[in-house]
Amino acid sequence: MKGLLCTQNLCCQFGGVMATHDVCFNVDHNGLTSIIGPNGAGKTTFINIVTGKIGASSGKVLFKDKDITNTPTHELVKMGISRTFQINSLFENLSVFENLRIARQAKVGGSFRIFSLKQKLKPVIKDTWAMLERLGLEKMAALPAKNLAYGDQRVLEVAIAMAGDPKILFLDEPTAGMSPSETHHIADLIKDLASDISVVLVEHDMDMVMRISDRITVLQDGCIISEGTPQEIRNNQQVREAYLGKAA
Amino acid sequence: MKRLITISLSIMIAVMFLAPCPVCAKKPVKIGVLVPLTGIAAQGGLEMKYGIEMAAQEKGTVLGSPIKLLVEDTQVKPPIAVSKAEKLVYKDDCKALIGVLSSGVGLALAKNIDKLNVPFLSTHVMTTKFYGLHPMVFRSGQLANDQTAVGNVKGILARPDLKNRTYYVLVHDYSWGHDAGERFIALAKKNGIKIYNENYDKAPIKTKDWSSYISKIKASGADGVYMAFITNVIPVFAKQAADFGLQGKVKLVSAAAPGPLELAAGGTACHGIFGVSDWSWDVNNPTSDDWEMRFWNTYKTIPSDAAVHSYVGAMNLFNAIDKAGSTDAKAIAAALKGISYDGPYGTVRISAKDNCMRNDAVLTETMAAPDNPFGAKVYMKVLDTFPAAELGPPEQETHDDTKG
Amino acid sequence: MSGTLGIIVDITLNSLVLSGVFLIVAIGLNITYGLSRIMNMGHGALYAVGAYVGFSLVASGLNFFAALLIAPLIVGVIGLIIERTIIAPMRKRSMAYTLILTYGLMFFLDGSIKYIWGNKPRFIELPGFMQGTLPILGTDYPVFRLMTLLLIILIMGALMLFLNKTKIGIILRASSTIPEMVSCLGVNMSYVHMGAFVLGCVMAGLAGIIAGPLTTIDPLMGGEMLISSFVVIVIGGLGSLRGAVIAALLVGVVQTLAEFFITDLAMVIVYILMAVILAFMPRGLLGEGKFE
Amino acid sequence: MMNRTTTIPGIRSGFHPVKIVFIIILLSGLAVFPFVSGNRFYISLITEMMIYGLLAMSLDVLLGYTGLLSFMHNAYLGISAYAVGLFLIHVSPTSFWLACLAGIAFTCVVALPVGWVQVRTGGLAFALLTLAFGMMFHTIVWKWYDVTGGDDGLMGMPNPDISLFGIYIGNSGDPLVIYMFTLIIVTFCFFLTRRIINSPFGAALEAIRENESRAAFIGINVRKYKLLGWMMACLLASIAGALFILYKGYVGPSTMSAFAGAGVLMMVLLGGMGSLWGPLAGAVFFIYIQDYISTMTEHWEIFLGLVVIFLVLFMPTGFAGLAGHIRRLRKE
Amino acid sequence: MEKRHKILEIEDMQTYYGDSHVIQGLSMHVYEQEAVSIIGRNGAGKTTTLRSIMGLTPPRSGNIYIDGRQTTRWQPHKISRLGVAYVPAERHIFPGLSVEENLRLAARPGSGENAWTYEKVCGHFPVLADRSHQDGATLSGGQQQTLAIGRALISNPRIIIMDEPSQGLSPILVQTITDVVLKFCVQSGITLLIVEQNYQMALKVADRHYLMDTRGEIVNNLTTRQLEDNPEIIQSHLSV
Repeated sequence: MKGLLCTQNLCCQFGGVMATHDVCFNVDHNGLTSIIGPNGAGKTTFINIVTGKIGASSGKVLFKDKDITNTPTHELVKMGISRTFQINSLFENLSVFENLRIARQAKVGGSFRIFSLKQKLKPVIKDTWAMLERLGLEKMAALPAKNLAYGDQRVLEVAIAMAGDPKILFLDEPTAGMSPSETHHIADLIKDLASDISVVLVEHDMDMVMRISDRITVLQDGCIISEGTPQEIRNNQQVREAYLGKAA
Repeated sequence: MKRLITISLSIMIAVMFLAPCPVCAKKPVKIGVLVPLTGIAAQGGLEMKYGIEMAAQEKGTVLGSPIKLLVEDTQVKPPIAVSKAEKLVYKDDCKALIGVLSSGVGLALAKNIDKLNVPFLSTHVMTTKFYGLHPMVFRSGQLANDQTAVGNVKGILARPDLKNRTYYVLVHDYSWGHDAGERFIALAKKNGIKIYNENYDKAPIKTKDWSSYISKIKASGADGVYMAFITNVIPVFAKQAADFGLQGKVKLVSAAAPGPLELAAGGTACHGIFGVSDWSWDVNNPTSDDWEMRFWNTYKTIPSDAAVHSYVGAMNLFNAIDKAGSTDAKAIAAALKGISYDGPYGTVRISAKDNCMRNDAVLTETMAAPDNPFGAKVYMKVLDTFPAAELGPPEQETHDDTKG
Repeated sequence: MSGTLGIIVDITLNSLVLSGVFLIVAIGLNITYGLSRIMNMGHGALYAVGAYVGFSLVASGLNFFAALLIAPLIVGVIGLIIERTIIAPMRKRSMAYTLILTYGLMFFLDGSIKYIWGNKPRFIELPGFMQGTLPILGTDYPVFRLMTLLLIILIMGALMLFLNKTKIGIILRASSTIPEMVSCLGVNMSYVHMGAFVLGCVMAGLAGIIAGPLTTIDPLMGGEMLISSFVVIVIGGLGSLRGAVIAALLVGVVQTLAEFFITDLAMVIVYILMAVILAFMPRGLLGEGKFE
Repeated sequence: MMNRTTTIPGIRSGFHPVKIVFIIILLSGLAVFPFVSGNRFYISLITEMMIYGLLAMSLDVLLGYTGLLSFMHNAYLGISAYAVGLFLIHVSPTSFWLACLAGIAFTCVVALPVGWVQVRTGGLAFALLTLAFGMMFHTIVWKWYDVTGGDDGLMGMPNPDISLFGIYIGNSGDPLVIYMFTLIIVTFCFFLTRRIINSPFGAALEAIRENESRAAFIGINVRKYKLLGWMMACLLASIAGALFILYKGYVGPSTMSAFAGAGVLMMVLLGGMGSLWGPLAGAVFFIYIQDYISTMTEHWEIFLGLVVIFLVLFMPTGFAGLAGHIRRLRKE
Repeated sequence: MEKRHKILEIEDMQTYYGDSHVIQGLSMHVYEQEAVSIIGRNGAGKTTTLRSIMGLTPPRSGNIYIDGRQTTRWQPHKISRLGVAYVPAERHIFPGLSVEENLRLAARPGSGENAWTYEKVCGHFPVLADRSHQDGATLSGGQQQTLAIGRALISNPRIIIMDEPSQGLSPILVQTITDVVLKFCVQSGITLLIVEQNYQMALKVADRHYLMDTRGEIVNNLTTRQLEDNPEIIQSHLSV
């Protein structure tokens, strides 16, 4: 049975190097799938292909059984495929509120209203407030995004992706550079998200991955070398070698 | 951002208050001088400025008041010239405008002259559109395109070494160049002078490297070139033609008189360029010789025709103000009609019918200069003199034709 | 006067000379851009300064070939002063600052040229043996234009040797690709940036004194050359040296042919060429930043 | 809570009271100025400042709100001015509003395909393409002697009467009428632009300026919005163009030159990007300084150059907001 | 352990990428002629540590001493001139430059008979001599790594800092590189600081190991012997 999103023999080449090699990947309608692997395994490249940031050399991406390979990003987002970035990618000089509001507006519509005021898009405003409250960012709503503490910026990074009501959400190292307590906070948030939608997580913090993932996919040198539950992965010899280095 | 606005606003306000507003004992009569001091024609503009300044100094006063010249740079750009004219008239209260080198600037000013409501006398614009263009627009200066064409054709016919040649016509791509080229071609054909390319070549004003055009001339087999270039380009072209070995083989006839400094810069490559002009320092009469020395003593630069006809034009304007008895625009305009001045190149009369001047002209050829006080190495030797009546055009009442 | 062969030879040599001058100016601009990401709007004005300094040196009785060496060095010193005083402090800020800064520099240099040398055109007097024409293949071609062509080839050869064979050249090439790694090898990048700017200025000065006798020297020569060299480097790919060579040849040939055959629209054709190339290859013919 | 749904933190829905007072004083001051002063030089200088202010504002919509750099935005002012002038000369010398409409429409028709090509490329290439197309338009205007009058410029434009809903307002040849007309139009355009900037559409443009790749990842069609931003900027420039030819009665190719384009860019940068006030103030400052310096000396270029260098080195606050744009340019 | 000269010492270093607090207080030291590794999972901040030492990402606070000198906010070229050579994980072979040029660019005269010269590097790495005229960027991964190490050696450094030399290499190549590193660096008296994820390689090369957890936190400092004796430490820090 096919899931929400799956890839078929997805390949991507950069100047002779196979960054992604015959990847067949499958995710369900909800739950949390983690992708792990050593440096340079092609995790980010894989997300970039699926979310339309870079083109695939060959293979297919199917979303709800529809071929979406090499579709422009903005259309993928409209279908319900969102992502966050390893390095914060916010609208830095806009307020926290505006960051979320514009993301919500892009989803709900009304961007072509040229002569009305953006304050008049009532449903958008309402949703934005609701989301701020849910994330505990409401006190900082008026601050420019760049003035937030780093941990809050990471939360906002996730929130912007969430504002588009995604069916599937790709998170690229959401805890990078966070303090342990902040990491906990965001881990809970992610776990919470995964109960409604499908979340794909790329992460280095193994404790967190093992604790919250439903399934784990391990990439090495652009290939999937293993898939399974956290327990299965923990006990997989091939995975251990990938992480610890093969006997030289 | 806020700091910038604050600072710039305070600078502006300071500047506005500091802007000079001197209270003079005797109110001078202010004349606006519009000449290009930057851009391609800057040298010509400077010489025009000298001529006008010299006239103002020698004239001293009009209507018993000192003359005050306010000089503005047109940058040879019509919109800027119009802004500067507005400033001169509205802000500085100039009673008349004088100068202007290019036809484009002249026509743009003429278009705005109703609004400005002052007489405007051009000392350099050559376009034939100026004939009877506007009751308050005058020309007293360089020969117009039709007059130049007549003079040059007469000159070619009068000289056996020029007469039986085929002419390649090459002009600068702007309105004066087109006008000069067309007028020459029409007249030359009527007089049996052979033209190689009736669809004359139009070279961009920016052209620095003339090799393509020179190769074209070489390929065409023409043995004469009729060129209509902004004056400081004449030696450039002549030099490059000489580099390609054309000097002497292909005779150059120019629609505009080259300036003496430009000729000096070009050196021997600039020998052998023919063309009509109002004047050259080779003109030998006491008035001319005297003027040359006065000019030389003041500015220490070789007297040029741009300076002399600007001088004469300015004299005509100053005399007209005296004659008018007031600085009223209409009165000065009325006084300019039909006025004349006896200067270095004879009588220069502004036609009462079409507002443009009539005067004698000389046909010149550039060659190595004899000993002279100015240290010039190349000069324009006077070959022939054509009386004003021969150059035309016939004077006729032209209707105000601003739409042309 | 000259036959078809003569015309072809004429056109070929004309376009090569024109391309050569474009090339020297554009390469200078590209060296600066490729190594330090500074688009010097004052480059054209420095080209004019080179020509004027050359003129003054020759007019004061100096041998033309000595002037050919000294004038670019003087422009280089001017470039060094400019770099140390106004460019270096701006290097950490965004590119727009240097764009506007050098735009101001252009006005300042152009104004200074007029202040020092005046408005009248100037010509560089050539030594006697370079004057006159040489008959080749059915046409007479000016000797010094041929020598200019030779000179340009020599300069490009020297530049190639400098970039490929000397340690400084290798450092410059490496700096255009991974500057961070170059600094990790013990090279002070601020000197590399300075050197790139000065080298660009020297090239501008060199082009100035080469183009001086070809055409004429006037205060406007800089601005016009700046636009032409922008066209060249944009077509070739910003910062790409090989791209500049190809683009300079292309623009020179197209402009010469257009001037010869369809005089009126020569410049329009060059701009259309640029627009079309950029529409299909937005990064220029060879792509941006190929410093080789 | 109910109140919250209509407020956006950091963005006021209206003007601050101090600002309202300031705007009213400024506008009424400008409105009564010609009747108080009567100095026609300042009337026409302020008219020019307002027209270039509008042009600078239109460039700022592009640069400050969409993050796209145009070296020759003045080309679109020129195209519109020529179109209005040609319409008045050849089609109907009296239809004032129709002529303005024709100018604006024609400019948009030209700008659309150009914009389409330009937005396909990235930041710096976009900027360089504006230069290429701008120079092309400039050269065409210069060359197309029969239609445009070449370097002489477009001459002999009739001055139509301006009337609105059958009420006669004045003749466009009268500087005072044009001053007032310009004041009204520029004020109107300012508030309209402000409104658009604060609309959902403006918010989308702002998002693209702030972070183009993220904007795509929240579902904004970046190319489409860039093109729309471009068209909006060209539309405003075309309004400035119509005002320009009515005020000057004349337009020439130098209006469309690269150097004039750099001047407009400088106005925006001087004033500061991303604020609609900035470019207006920048235009006022730039035109005044240019006028003042060129009056003082024939070597005005040296001083202009020094002023620019000085501003960039020691007073760069006017350039705030540009950093983000250039950061993106560099990334590409 | 005898009292030895600390050629590199780091005290409570805090490094940020923008607002991202990557290294949250790191202290460590390397003695002269010692080979030390930093072992940790990816994302721990190992690369950032090296970049901070090299001056590429200067720390916001804390101190770095190289050979007794405070180099905390020095520019990279000055640090390099103290005798620090950097081999980044990406190798950063200059494209467009031949292998020979890549080497010559970095060459700095050394003293003594052990000094590295172009000829000596080529002698030790014949593959570089074979391909001396080839564009460095077209080499295979292993050859590039060899070239990057050769480029570090030819500058005759006192200390080489090396970022994941095994990354992207096949086991056999890892073996070769390990031998090369072992033989030519450690034995010739060059101090080595190596960052690795492949702990087996690190064990072969280095005498002493810092175990790094997330955010640059050093959780353990052990000798090779200690590590070999306690494999569970490795498991708990490196394994999944």
